[in-house]
Amino acid sequence: MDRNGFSGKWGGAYIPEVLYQTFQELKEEYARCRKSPDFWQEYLELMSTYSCRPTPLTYAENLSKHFGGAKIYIKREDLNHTGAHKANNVMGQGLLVKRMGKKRVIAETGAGQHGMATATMAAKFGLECTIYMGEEDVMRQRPNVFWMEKLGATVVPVKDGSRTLKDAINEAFRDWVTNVDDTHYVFGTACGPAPFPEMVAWFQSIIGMEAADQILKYHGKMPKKVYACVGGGSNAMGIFKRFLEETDVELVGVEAGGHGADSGAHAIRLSSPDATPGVAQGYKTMFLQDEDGQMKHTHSVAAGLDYVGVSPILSDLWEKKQVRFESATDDEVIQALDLTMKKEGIIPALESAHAFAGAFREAGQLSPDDAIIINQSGRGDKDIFTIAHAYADPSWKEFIIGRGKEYSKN
Amino acid sequence: MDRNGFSGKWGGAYIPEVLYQTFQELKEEYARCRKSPDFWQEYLELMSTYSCRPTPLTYAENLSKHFGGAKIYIKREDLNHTGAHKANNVMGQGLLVKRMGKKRVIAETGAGQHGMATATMAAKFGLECTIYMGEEDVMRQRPNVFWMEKLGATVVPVKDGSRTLKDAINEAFRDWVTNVDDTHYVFGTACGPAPFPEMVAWFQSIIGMEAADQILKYHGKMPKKVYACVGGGSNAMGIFKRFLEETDVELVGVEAGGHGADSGAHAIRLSSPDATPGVAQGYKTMFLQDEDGQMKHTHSVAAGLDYVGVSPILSDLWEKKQVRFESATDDEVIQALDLTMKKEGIIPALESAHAFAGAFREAGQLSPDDAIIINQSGRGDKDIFTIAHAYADPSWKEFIIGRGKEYSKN
Amino acid sequence: MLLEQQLRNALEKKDILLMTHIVLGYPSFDVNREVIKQMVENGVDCIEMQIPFSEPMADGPVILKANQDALAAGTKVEDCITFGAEMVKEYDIPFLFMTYYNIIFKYGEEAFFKRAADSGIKGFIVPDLPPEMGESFLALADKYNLAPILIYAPTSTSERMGELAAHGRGFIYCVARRGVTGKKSEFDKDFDNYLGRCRAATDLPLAVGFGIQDKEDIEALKGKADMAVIGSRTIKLVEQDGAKAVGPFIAGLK
Amino acid sequence: MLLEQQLRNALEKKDILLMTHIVLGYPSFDVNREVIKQMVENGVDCIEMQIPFSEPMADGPVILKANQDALAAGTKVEDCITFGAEMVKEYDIPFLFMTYYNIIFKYGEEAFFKRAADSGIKGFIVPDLPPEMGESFLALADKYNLAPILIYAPTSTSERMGELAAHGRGFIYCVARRGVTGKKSEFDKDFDNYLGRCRAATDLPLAVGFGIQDKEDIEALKGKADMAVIGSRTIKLVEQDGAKAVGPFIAGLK
Ligand SMILES: Cc1ncc(COP(=O)(O)O)c(C=O)c1O
Ligand SMILES: Cc1ncc(COP(=O)(O)O)c(C=O)c1O
Repeated sequence: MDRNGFSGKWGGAYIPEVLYQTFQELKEEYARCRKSPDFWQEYLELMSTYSCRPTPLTYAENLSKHFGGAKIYIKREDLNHTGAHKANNVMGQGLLVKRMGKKRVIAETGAGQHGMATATMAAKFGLECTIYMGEEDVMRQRPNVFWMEKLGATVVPVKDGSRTLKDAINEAFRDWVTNVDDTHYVFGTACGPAPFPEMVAWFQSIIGMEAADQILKYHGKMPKKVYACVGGGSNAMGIFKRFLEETDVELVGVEAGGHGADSGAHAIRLSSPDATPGVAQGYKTMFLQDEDGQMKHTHSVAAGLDYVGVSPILSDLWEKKQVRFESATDDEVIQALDLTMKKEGIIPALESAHAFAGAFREAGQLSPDDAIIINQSGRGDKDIFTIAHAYADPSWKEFIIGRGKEYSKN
Repeated sequence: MDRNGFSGKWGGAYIPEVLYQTFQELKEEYARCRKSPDFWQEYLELMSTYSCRPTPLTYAENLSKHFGGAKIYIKREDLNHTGAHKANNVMGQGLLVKRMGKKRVIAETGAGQHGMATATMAAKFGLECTIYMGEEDVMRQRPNVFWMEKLGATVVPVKDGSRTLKDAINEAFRDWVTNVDDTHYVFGTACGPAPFPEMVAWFQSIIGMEAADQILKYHGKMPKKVYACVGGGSNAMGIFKRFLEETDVELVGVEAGGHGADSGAHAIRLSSPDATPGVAQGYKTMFLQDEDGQMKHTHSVAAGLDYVGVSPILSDLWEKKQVRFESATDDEVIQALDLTMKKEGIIPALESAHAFAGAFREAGQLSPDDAIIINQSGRGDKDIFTIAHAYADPSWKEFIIGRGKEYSKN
Repeated sequence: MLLEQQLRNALEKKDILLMTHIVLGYPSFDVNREVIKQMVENGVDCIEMQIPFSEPMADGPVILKANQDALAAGTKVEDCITFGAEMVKEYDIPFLFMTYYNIIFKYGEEAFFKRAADSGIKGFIVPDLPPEMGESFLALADKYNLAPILIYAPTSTSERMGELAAHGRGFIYCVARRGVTGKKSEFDKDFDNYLGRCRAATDLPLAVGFGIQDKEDIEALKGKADMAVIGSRTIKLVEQDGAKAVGPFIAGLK
Repeated sequence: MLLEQQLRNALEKKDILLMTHIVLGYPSFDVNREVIKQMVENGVDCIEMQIPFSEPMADGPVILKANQDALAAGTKVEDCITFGAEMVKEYDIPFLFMTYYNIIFKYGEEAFFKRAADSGIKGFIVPDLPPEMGESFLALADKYNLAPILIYAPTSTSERMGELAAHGRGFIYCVARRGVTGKKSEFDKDFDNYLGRCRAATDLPLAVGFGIQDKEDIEALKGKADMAVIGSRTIKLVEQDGAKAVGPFIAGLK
């Protein structure tokens, strides 16, 4: 990232003037933290006592045999407190907020995962907390809303635009410009105005650092390939960052193919020609937008990947061909999820299952001497409403109908 | 445990003759495993690569301040793979099954937690798997049933008796006597015929071993008290075992008080006079039974504590006054849960919240120089249907009603 | 007369004896009375009366349901003992109590033995009480001269059978197959081998139970076993066709 | 004539100028036409025409909804530019385009400046383009002689105001308070201090916007600012009472 927050020609900080000063403070505090070994030490300690770091690297023996190719290793971000890699970023920003002396945090959330993580951090650090969530996501992800409220957060349903993640981000910015003095906006992914992309990627880089040590310990050498799903790009950047130094490791980002690359109902920014460069939500990247620059509707079975933009750092790595991008459709993702549950007893989040789908396509082409790593960004049991729905499970429907009737009565 | 499987006068193996031989084999294999340092090493490796061991010990700073007494530490079994301490036992038994060469596992489950863990282990180890679950629990815990099925297990709803945990255990025994040659019954708690109580406690003792090291590291000395909820007794034995050696550490087991000790609707076996010695489900312990020896109905907001018996090892420790037993009512438990979520950003399972409730009552009486440990046996987000229901959350009800209507349409 | 002697006497007149099973209080003691009458009048040699228990771990669906319904109807252990005494007075064949150990344990072992002995009951079948767990139980059986019926299973090793024989009295209950009560058993080569092992391990009479349904099954046991046990089959019969159907059914087995 | 000069000329006849805001295509270009007519005829000195964008991050609920509805009605950037050109021809006051940076970026910066200059547009307000991000934008503004309107906020330090002044042309848009468009602002001591800092930082005319609702607000600004900006207020007025209500409202502000 250069002085103005660009990676190559991507990124920057396209922010209203009212936020200028707070971004200056944020950048300065962030720079101090990056320079201070104590800060990283404090971060590691927090993550190893409050969350479960280092998270394991699991050898997926059955899947490896099934595909008959590379040894498949799974980096288990699902075992983090709150169930996803989102905790890494949020707890890091929490430490920053404490240092800046702010008393309130806000955040956007799509799947609810980042909202849960932020509400959790706010409870732990004694901060006021407001979460913006598209009205449609509030409906889809009611369990997460319930928990956020129980954790003490106020959840505001956003009724504008497509009523999903990008609208929640806009609304969070509106809150921020209003309450900038005492409020920090905990951005949830490696997007948004600088320094967020770099800062979020930094906190998440703990994933790749651990994974590199672990794969050397178990496999004796670097993996051939590393796979991660790409929504905003934070879990991908988190695991990729360390491996960018290793020129023989191929990095593969898997985007949400939705109903297919040709369907118009997807969230493929980098691995299809549908996206073009643009500036929105405070940064420049590849966006799914029309010829006038209006953002399009996106679709994915995974709420956390259902987003119009992508990390500017990834756009840069894409352009420089340092990361290869693929996509997986909703159907492929459900299949990959199914196989992973049955073979390994592991339930990836729908988001993470994209990385699995991408890896499964290619694992057979490698040799058993090779290893690949799949980043399991989160756990799937949070997605019961979506997954059971996708399977059209009859007993699940019956259960919900029965409960609904019971609640209608009183 | 003596030669016949008794701890003091409790325990034993009251089993049908058809199981005699298989118990001989099990006891022998278990004895071999206990003697072999390699086995424990293999177990530790599995638990640190597939699950997240050692699980953290979290300092609950806000709760400690809130009560103004002892420093409160939380042992985080919720961060295990599948979300509870049940994984420790199940993965251990999985290794044993591999050594015995059996191809199929069965298990009972109440809350669904042990069923989930067993289905997970079976997927990982490539075993066939059948889970018995009381019909009432199947209805209460549909999400867990869904996941077990997706993990490849067959879930059999048990329609006999009170259609809850104890009936599921009977039914699992019926399966076992039928399929004894190729099947292992993965008992879910430190109950049942010997060697199960001791064996399950052994696998779970990893909790206390880690916790002792951790508290010495963070606090510099042993804790004053250690709290655990008591259903069958496996998480309690797991954390207590190591501390039994430390005579200055008081161990407190918290049972399910349900609607109150005088209500008849509870599952208090050791801390009320309602239970009497008995023999059922293969072992001798304190049971909630009538004067004829017929088992009573029990009640708890936490399905995993809703059980008529209790570990014979705990009955022995109770009799010898090495463990103190208390109970917490449903209402106290919901309050403790609420406080823990808001103060620490941590969501205990309803079962675990009993331990929190017990500890909260007493924390203020100690000094800040003292530490106490609460064993958080599992995470509460699995309990959304029960917890949201207990809170009578209106938006949750609305959400379920809406979903139900949608499903009724097609 | 002791149970074993009683059975040996009966065996002098028959190729194979017949033991039947009822669940006390199911569907009522009145029906129990009628069923036992029909059984005895049609030549049953021994009857095991099950005192219902809430957790009948070794029983299949038919007997399990009978246990539950008996309890739901309010059946008490005391009623069962009284009823047993009444039957002993009424009929000249040996009666046994079958139940799970907790019923006896909770009643008080010695009290239970005393009551049973006073009532003229001949022995106990307790499927969840292996001899290792039954030291005091076996001692009391000796003291009160009641037969503890021990159980062989196809999974029992010959060594184990020998151990069990040492503790058994009256007869040995040979479970025909793995599993619970109620399902049909195959009387094949494996079964013959198993029964051969049983015979070699003990001098006590051998009863065979689990899944015996009809005359054919009983014929197949002649010469190999001393007594056939009919369990779930008559319970189902009473459920479907009433107590009166039991007499003709039993008569038809010979 | 350049924007700044145009405004200074107007200021010779008035204590304070009035700038109004419309969202193009909301509810339709026809209504836009009528509203602008009423505004100009009733003495508005400058009009900012917002080209709608799907992500209007700095706007409050009223303008946000207007953006969305305009887009939903099919409003295109090209239509907006054409409409702007028509207004410039029709009326003698300066017109500005207000929009978010992506609209310009996606159109092509130079192409956009060229079209705007050809149409006689006087300047641009782009709330998400701070000068650090707008190097090429500012260079093109110079080249095409269009005024880039820079923004001051109460959170801007005096040093920052100085930097911004160096890049601004036409006037400086002083945001009256923290937050988004549409809510009432307080013109209190703090505000006076802030405006004092603004004045000290630049020689450009000062416009004050965000939350100005009525004559009273405008009176309060006299002598402190050069131009008052009315935004959401007229949009709400048109929604409630139709385009014809705008003329009397504007007339009543003086
Ligand atoms: C489990 C999980 N994985 C991945 C993502 C996508 O975000 P990112 O690309 O920033 O990792 C999300 C977002 O909510 C998520 O919850
Ligand atoms: C989270 C959790 N805690 C505790 C228990 C109670 O079991 P035990 O007493 O064996 O630990 C259960 C049982 O399902 C459970 O799921």
